Amino acid sequence: MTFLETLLAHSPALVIATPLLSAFLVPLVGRISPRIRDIFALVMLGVTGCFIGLLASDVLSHGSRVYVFGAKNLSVPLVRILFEVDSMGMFMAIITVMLAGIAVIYSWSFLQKQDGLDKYYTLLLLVTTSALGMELTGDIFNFFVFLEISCIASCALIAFWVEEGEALEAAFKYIVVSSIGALFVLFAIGLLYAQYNALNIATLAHLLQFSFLDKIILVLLLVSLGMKAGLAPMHMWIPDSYGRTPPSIVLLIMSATLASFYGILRVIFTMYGNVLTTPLRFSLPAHLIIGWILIALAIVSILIGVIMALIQTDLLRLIAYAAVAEIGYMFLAIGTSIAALGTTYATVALQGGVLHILNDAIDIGLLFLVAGAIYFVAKKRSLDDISGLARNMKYTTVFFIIGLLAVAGMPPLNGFTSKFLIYESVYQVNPILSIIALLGSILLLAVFIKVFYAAFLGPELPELKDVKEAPRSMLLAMGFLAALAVCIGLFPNIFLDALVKPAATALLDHAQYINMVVGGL
Amino acid sequence: MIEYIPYIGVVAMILIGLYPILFRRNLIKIVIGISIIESGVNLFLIILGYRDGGVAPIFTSLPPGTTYPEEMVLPVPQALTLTSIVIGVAVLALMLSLVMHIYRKYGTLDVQKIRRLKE
Amino acid sequence: MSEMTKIVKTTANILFPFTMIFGLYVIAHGHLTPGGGFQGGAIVVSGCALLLVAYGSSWVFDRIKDKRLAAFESLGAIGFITIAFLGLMFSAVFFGNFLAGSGSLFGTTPATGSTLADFNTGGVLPLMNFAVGVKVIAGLFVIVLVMAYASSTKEWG
Amino acid sequence: MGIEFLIINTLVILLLIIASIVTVLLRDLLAATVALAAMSLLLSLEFFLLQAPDVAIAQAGVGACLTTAIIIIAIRGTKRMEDE
Amino acid sequence: MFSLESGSGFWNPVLWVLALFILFLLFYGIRGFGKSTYKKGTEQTKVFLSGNKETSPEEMHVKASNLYWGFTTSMKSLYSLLRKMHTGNTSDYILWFVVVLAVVFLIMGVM
Amino acid sequence: MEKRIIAGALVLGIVAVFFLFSVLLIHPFGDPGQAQMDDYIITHTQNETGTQNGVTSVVFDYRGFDTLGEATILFSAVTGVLLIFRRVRH
Repeated sequence: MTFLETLLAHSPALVIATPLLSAFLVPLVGRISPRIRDIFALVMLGVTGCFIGLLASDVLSHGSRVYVFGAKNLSVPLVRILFEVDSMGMFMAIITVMLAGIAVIYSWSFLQKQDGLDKYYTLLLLVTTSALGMELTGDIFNFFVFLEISCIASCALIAFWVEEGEALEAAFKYIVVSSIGALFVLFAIGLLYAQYNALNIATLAHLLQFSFLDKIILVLLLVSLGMKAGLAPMHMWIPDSYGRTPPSIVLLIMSATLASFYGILRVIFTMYGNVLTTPLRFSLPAHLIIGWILIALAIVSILIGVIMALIQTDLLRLIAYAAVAEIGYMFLAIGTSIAALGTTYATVALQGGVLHILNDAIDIGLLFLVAGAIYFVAKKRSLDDISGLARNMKYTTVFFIIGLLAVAGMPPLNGFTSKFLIYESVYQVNPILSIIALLGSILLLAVFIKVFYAAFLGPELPELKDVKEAPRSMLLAMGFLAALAVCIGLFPNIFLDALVKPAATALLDHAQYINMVVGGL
Repeated sequence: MIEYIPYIGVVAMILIGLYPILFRRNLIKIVIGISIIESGVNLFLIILGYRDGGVAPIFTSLPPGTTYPEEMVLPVPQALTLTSIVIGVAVLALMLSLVMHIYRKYGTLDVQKIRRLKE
Repeated sequence: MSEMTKIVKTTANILFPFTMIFGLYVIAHGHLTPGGGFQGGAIVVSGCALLLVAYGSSWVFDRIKDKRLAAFESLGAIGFITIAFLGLMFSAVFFGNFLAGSGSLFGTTPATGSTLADFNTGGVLPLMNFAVGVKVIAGLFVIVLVMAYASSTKEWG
Repeated sequence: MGIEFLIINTLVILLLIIASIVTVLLRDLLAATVALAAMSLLLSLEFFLLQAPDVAIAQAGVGACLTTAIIIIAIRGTKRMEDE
Repeated sequence: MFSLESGSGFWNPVLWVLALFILFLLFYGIRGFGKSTYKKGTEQTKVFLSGNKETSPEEMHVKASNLYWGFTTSMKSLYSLLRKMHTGNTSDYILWFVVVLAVVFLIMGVM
Repeated sequence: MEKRIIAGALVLGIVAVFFLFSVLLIHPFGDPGQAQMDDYIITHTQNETGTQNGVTSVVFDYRGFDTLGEATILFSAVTGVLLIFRRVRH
């Protein structure tokens, strides 16, 4: 076996172990020199990205993989922890590591003169590790452990600006909300264990019956993870915590949020995949009810997100409400795809939803970075106090226009491609839904036009006369996301064929996921 | 019915823990409530693993004449509970240090007054 | 906190070594008797908390640097993950128990059934117990220490 | 299942519930913390009854000792009474 | 080639961008017919506010919270409801969680 | 305020009813039914891991990765507390 083959064989473990080990090493490296530590964090993330790329190319060409911790092969019964790597997990892992890398580059300038940066980089790597673990693991208790890591590490990061009382308040709210959600997840795991004496997701999926107890478990998992993903009306922690942290941290919390969303996808499509068509009362199939519950919550999310965003004056908080609306679009897509399970447009809706995960990460991330740049140069949070920034910040303005159009779903940028798929498929289920979705998009455009007008256009205020363009590393981070937004907008089919379609297929094909483990015994 | 009393105790503990979180106004009371829910869930996991008349899964203290695995309690829930206990203390420490800081900044522990972030 | 009386200090002085030894025993015998790295670590930290109560947090804070404790905690975590990597090197699986049954250090395989305790068993498990023990002692103690010091001084925040 | 075991078990769980109710209802936070420690010790006893000595040691060490210590430290850093 | 199929329609960004580019060229051409007497730095380029004096930037600045005034006032009832919902109280966040849990429990339990 | 308490009590009651129903459907206390995973661990812990303590063998060997996660949780909590209290002695 060559070195590369060995590396490939162990890459699922290395994807987790590399950022984890570097998180443990960062405090020691930081004693040498801060500059080396900054580069070390980026390099280790790059190495992780290489492992993910290696693994992704293998998974996409040769199919899903199972990695057992502590033994060479699977054994009956499954006592060990497995990683089950499929295209969907790889898709999420790529997004996570991309966001983390951009956050590191951005924070080089953004947090230059602050103290506590050793701990900041440690926690940054830990959040990345936890999101990667949630996305790759095949064991439900292991999922819970990584969920808790992401809760604790992101809570500590939210409190990064400790001298502001609001940051502490946001962190406290976040940890209360997420630890209660995690406790209910643990309760659901206990119920699963009591019934089936297994913790492996594939084994559980194989054994699941959809009895009354299974319904309770499904609701517990769905609502707890939904709260962690920011589904309305449990979204209120999102504006609080997103609005009060450095924007580079928002990218990381966003990757943890998206990982929770991925958990919901995993639970519904894989764990309950076998039993989704069970007829319930009035001979309605189960997937119809689950799907419509999700659609209802998604519509609430979209409307609350855009309507509340319209009256915000704090720029970061405003974008956070827009993020709630974007999460609503993702839930709308997967709700549609569950409600219409088995039809062709269900597949299209799922593809739209999966592509929207990537687009949401890019667009909202870009807007947060731009807002951070504005905060960096003007030192003001409120939109009322800033005006006419376009005169001095050319590049930032261009990036903001790209982010604005993308998040509002304007062609030809990336937001439109996924929203197009969502509108078209949702229309087949119920035209009213697609009208509401379009209305949400239009309101989002109105919201960001307001921001654009207030911050970039208008007269030049005297105290903002000598603002300068944001530093180079921040521009680099924003430019990367903006370029990606344009690329996906212009060539959506390349990304769709290479990444999104395999991911959607992997989600829908639960039989293959189960067979990888249960059939291999 | 008497076989289900431990489970009912678990549900009672979860609900008792939810009460201060929803209706009490002191932050430390909220933290204590989370700690009680945590204890309830831990108890639930251990109850799931108990086997009638079983002994602990430790071979050095095995009473002579026991047949295993039928007379040993299940080890996996105990391992899960160990993990869960450590998670509990980590979350608790972080929450309480936030509470101490919040008291410095806001001068109060009333959850109704700690809401500069709203709407 | 105000100075404690001599009785408290003497009691703490006497109790501290015993808790220490009991905790270390629980860590070392984790693979034989009830206990392990976490439990033993928690017991040791309880003893240290006793010291904190008796002598006041600033007394302890002057003698033990929190940075050094945090470095110890990092080292414990690195040790744990290194053992996992060693499993990858020697038995070609991450988290492989490469010492179990090898006959060398901790490599004796016990007879099945109710047997007497043989300390030399367990493969890498005693090493992992030790790493986790170091980690838990340093980690929990630094939490208690920093919080206690912060609650007794007024100069921060 | 032995009837004595069931009775003792039920009794401990009843005490556990009572201890948690007392914890929740007490207005003095220091007293509530002591009640929480008592609940933790009862929980540890219950774990021991359910043949989980490992978890019982961990719960006694972490739950009854460290958690109490941390909460008392936090109360000392803030204030003691819960007022309306 | 570069189009996105949705089953009931398609979307081709490259075609769309090409169309935009052609339109841009068209308008650029039309722009060329404009006045040739325009000169920089003369009276022509000064701000003209119907004969009123130009005010200072602070007075001219339309604050962001005043934008969409009409929309927010006409939807006042909706906004007061939503403001009441976002209390910022941690207990209420958990209350919403329990409410959603109970509602979804009821729906799934009845079904 | 009154309305909030009534609503809270109502939803707590609904959740309580569903929780009670669900736990009554689990196997009775003390009889886990079939337990292949745990039986396998109990029978094989001595010759596979060389450990006398079944729980330790699960914690560090069979589910060792969880323990790594747990150690990471403690690490991140310590880092978080130090980050929050970073101004204590500066």
